[in-house]
Amino acid sequence: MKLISEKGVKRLLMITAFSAISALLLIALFIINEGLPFIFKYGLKEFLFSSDWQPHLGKFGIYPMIVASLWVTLGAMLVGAPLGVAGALFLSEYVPKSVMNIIKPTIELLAAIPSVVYGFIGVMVLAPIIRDNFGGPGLSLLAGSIILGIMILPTVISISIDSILAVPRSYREGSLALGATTWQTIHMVTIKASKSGIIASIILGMGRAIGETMAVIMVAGNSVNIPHSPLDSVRTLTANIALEMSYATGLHRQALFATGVILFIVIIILNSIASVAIRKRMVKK
Amino acid sequence: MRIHPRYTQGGAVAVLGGATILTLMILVFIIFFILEKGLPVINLNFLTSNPEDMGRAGGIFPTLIGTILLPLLAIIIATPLGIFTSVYLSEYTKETKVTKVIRFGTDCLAGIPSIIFGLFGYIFFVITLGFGWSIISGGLTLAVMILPTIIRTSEEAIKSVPKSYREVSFSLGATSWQTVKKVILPNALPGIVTGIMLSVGRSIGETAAVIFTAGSSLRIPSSVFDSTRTMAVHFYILAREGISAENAYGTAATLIIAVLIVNLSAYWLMNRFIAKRS
Amino acid sequence: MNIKFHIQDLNFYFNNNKVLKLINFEIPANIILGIIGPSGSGKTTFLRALNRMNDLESGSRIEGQILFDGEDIYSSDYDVVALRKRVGMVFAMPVPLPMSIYDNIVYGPRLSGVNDKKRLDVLVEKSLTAAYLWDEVKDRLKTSAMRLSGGQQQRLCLARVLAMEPEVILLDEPCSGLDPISTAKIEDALTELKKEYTIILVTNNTKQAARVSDYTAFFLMGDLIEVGNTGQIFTSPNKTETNDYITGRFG
Amino acid sequence: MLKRILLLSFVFIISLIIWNCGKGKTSITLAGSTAFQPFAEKLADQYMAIHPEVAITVQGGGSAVGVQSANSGAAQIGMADLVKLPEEAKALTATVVAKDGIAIVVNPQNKITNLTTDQVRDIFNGKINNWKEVGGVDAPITVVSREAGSGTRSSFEQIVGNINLKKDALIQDSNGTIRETVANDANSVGYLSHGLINEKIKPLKVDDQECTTESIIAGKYKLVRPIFLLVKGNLEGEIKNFIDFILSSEGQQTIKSNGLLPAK
Repeated sequence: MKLISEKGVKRLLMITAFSAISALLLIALFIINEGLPFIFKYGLKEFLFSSDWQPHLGKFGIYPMIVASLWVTLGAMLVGAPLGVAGALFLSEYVPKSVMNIIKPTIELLAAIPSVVYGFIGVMVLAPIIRDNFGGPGLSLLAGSIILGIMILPTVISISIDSILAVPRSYREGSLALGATTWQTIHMVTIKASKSGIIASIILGMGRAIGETMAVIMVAGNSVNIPHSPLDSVRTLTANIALEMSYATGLHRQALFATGVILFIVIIILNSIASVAIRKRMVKK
Repeated sequence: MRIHPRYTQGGAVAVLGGATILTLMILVFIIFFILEKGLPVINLNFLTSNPEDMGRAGGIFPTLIGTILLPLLAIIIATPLGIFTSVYLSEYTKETKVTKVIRFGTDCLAGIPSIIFGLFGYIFFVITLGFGWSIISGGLTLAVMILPTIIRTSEEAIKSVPKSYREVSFSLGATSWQTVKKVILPNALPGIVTGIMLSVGRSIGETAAVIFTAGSSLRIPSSVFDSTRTMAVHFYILAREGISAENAYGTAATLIIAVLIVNLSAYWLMNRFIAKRS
Repeated sequence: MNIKFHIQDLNFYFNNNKVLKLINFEIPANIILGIIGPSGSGKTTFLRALNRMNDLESGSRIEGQILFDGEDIYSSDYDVVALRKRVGMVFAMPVPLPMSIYDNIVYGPRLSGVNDKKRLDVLVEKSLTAAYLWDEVKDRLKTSAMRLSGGQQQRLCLARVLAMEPEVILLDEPCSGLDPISTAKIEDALTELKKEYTIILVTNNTKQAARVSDYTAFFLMGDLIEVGNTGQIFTSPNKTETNDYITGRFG
Repeated sequence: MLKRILLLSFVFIISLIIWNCGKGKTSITLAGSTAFQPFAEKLADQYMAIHPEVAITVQGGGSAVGVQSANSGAAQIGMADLVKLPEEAKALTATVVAKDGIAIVVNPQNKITNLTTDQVRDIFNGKINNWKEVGGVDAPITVVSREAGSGTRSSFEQIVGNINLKKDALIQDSNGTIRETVANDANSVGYLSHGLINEKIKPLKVDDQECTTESIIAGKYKLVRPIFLLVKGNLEGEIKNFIDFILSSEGQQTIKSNGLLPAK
């Protein structure tokens, strides 16, 4: 009756696990293989710390883009994470299940809207609002952060809702029975019990924010500038890759892949900081 | 000074509710923005005829097919891979440095821009493996792209299944796989479905990775080795090359209506499944 | 008398903390063995060692031997799954799986490949009856087990174990969360069941051990202080610690 | 449940692979420039209507992909709107099949109608920063340009000459997004393919020459860039026939009536 033995299942699962992971590794290797030679040729210091990006003159400095990437990601997290987690808490604690069964799929719909559509909304609606009220060109760090913040909402909200709903009812009842208000219960019990899922949602959301290209290209303005205010136009590392890849050949193309390598390192650093920082805050609570 | 719990309660409800309302308003605005521009062009003819005159006239029929096939293929490949991986990581191995590194690596890859996945797919599937611009190249590339999301969400869902269920199942003489199949996966289903829906969304909305791997041919594919164009790519080309804003938004509106139907029915099916079980 | 378990020089560690120290004794078949002792005395760990549930905890390690019908259950080629089918377990908190009452009961048999509807029906009735639950639930077998009351849930868990037709039943403080009536029902069931099964009952309630068990073992700080006839343990214990515990001087 | 899902997906994949039917046509794949892609699709439709035995597939991906895929054989014909073909394209046979006029555009609210080449250069270099310096209202100029490497930008910079784009210029990477940006910002100036001018933006005269098809063909308007088709080896067989068709009066008429300029 049994087709595969228990040991066989384990081996099979191990193979799938490692094939999935090696597919992901392959991508990492691919980027490094295409980009690393350029860094050696051009010099890491010059590449990282020069502010001069003029591919036609053979000048490839990505410092402003690193700074911009960090700011835009931080901005997006400031917009998306609190809104998303708050929304998830409210929806799962205060809203009846039947309503949530409609709202949650609808929020996940936002994940399927092509990022180009977000880009157009940014250019046509958000940028003019920023320009008319705050000045500057409108297409800016601020616009990029807001659009990205909105784009990560479905990821943050959906995954958080799941982990909040997975908190056993007895925890909540225990807290409420001790005379805690709903908010105190959320604050002291629910968040703590579901923190692993909330962290995962924020980190996946951050991944989406760093990795998003099309929408950022359209709304952030793409000047290779170290931003001095949120109203300045900026170019992120991802934008740089997607923006120029379609015409890039030779050294220029390699430089774009090298941008990918640096991006990868930035992601690693950001992920480490994020997981440590979030975990610390959560633990304090 | 200590604030009375009743006030913090009220304040918290106001803040959380406010954030939720703001989020929902943004959501509604985006949907209305697209529908308002797109609905006027949608009719039966638009859905069932081929694009004409560079996409300025005619419909979007071939892109409907691409939009169904590509994400479906990606999901079919990535879902078992992702779920099995997370099952392996959470049920079959002890928490070690290796699993931590794997998890961290997965998180990092979730942040790789889709264009990189596209270029990778282009060089690996399209050129090296010789699949050409095709549904299969695109599906495989998208599958790799959504893997991190599926792995992480499934893992979180599996983690949230109470430990006592596992103990009971084992104590009743279940093997690990029987426990996974009968207790863990069914109870982790809501979380897994969330991951799948987010991934479906991501692969339906994706452009860069698709253009480089599945191509953007408007012909109706006759095999998985043929190229295809998804609605997102169609929107991308029409809107970015400034060909036809009307048809671009018509495509986007069709897309969100289709996705909404898919999402709602997936959740309806899931809830029915859960209700039937208990 | 037929011996079910031989425990020989058993040491048990969690992450290098020794939680069981050099345990030696034998458990005969078809009796109820009560295990008593204060919290943290290692009695639950001992119980879970008997069907290798401790394997699920990371950092657990064992020295010595546990022989079940003469076979070392910790030898590397021993079939754990088969062991757990022969040695069933009821946990302290009732944990019905989120499925119907019927599906909960047939969970074990189905795993062993029993799919015949008629046989399963018979099993369900038999085990629910043995657990004194049949009359209360016979009309709603297809409803969710989560909707039962705590006492009913625990009896369901017992019935679920019985449906596997094991040889030994391990119970880990099965009545800790139950009212006196539910407790009495479970105790009645146990007394009835010892004809066919070997029952090992961990309990915090010394009176319960006195009421239902034939033999009683007293654990303290990971040591097996004393084991013997229930009557003898409760009336004339050999060790002062035992006496102190059952008279309520500590614990 | 799980088994059923797995089985279903397996069946689905197999049927997808078997589904392959009715091939055996000569097939040509074009890939590259997104700007030329819609034109290529239309030309391919027309060609296939006359030659049903040929199947033409058109892919985008950008000019760099055009060069690479013509080299690697992933496509038989690469499309590129580069002004100067890169090293990698040296081994390819390049044919100019169309030209594209580049219009300098502003928001319709802007009163300016004409700029000199020097003014255009100074604006994009950041020497002129306010519209009043060229006769407009007192408002800062927002410069919008294409990305480095873009065919439109290279030709724009080459033809205007001595451009060293100012650092805070906004960058957009397609005609459509440039048009949208300029349409939504009253103080902006950008440039794009002249075929895409509509009522939301206003083209400027350069050195008093209007940017119209006629004036470009007459050689009066200077901002023009070529569009290449790239083929590995010599032109022959169906590939040659198709390119010949594009260069025929019928093909060139299609190109002209949809907003590009004929090759000659």
